[in-house]
Amino acid sequence: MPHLSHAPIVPDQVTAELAGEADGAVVTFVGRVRNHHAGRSVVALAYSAYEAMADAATAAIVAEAMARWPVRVAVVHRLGDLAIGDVAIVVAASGGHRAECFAATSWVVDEVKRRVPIWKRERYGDDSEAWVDPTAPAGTIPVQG
Amino acid sequence: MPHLSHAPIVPDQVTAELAGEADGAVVTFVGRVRNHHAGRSVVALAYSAYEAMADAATAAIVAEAMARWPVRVAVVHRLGDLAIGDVAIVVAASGGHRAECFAATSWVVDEVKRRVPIWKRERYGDDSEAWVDPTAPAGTIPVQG
Amino acid sequence: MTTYRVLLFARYAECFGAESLDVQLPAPATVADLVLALRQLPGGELLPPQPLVAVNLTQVVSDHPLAPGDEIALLPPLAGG
Amino acid sequence: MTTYRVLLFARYAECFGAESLDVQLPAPATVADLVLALRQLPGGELLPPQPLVAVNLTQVVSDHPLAPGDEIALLPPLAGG
Repeated sequence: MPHLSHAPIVPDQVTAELAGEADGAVVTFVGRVRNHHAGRSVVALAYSAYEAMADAATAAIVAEAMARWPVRVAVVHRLGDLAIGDVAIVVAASGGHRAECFAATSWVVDEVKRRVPIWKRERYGDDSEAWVDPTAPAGTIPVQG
Repeated sequence: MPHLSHAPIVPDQVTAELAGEADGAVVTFVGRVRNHHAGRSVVALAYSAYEAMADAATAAIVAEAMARWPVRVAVVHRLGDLAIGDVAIVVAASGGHRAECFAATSWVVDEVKRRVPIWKRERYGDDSEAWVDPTAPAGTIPVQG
Repeated sequence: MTTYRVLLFARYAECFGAESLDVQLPAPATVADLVLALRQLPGGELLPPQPLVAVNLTQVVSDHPLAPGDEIALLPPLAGG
Repeated sequence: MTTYRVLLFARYAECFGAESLDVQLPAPATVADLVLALRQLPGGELLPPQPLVAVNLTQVVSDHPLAPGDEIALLPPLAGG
């Protein structure tokens, strides 16, 4: 399954392709578009990526997780225009024991945020837009652009 | 949503009813029927429950989790005859921050196993059957019944 | 004597060949008294000395007092999740 | 002089009004040399002193040496997940 999707993501489809008959546990993280961010009302957003690198970086994270824990891992990140409540990312780990699935899923989410070149442009209730910069100090006015 | 289901459980339906527009994170645990247990080949199983108490105990766990973390929690446990790969339980926590959702989901799964009166009868490759006793020492021959 | 109805599930229902049993005990009675009486019945020898017991949908300890009308249940080792 | 093509994304593409730029640098050049040159261009004043840079799909540090034909990309702060 490709790691980037321009179409809506269905979490159950991601996990259906992942879990084998020997696996008793699947832990899934779903990141959804919230209606607020840093105190502002969000009405929509768009994700864009450096797609070749985003796919390679995500594949590397998946491989590292599967080397570290006895699990299988799937990651799909949405790109394009999203509405409130839409699924932005699904990370799932399937395996024999739930503790390993929880650990792997949580770690992969952190690594995707840290390493995968994807950008988010939010649109706010007053029709302004801004690029989201998670490295900016809290309370910083978003970069208008 | 009731906590016990005699029909197949669709994880995405459980989370769809749970997540609000302010929630950015949903963590889901899905327990599935494995094709093996304690070294034996499993071909099917049946879950039964003391339904009134199972529902009340699960509701209590959900309420405790929601008091402890700022999340919403859903739990649905399957009852009746299940095949390999079928969903046995879904636990999901939805909230603003993923760390709390991971913590709540993991805790709820542990508590359900510890407190909810549900029983599992496995059928094996040789057509024998046994009640599963998680308190039995590893390697114990399952109780034939 | 007071009559208590005891709900049986899963393996314990199979031990006694019934989904419930009526047990008569002199008042006041505790969960421990009830378990002792059950273990004397045919099939009761298959029970552990301290099975899980729920009263009115809540797990209780063995010195829990029983009252007429309590919903009492004998619970085999839990295997949900 | 060697010509390096630099891919631009998201806010950095807006800063320069382009999705890629060609930059000429005397060889041997490092990522730091490239960033310095980019900051001299119109729009480059909006770049931070040490933006994230990827070479051949991998993030690199500022003293990473550049080679002709490298796929170089300037990455705004990551916001996926």
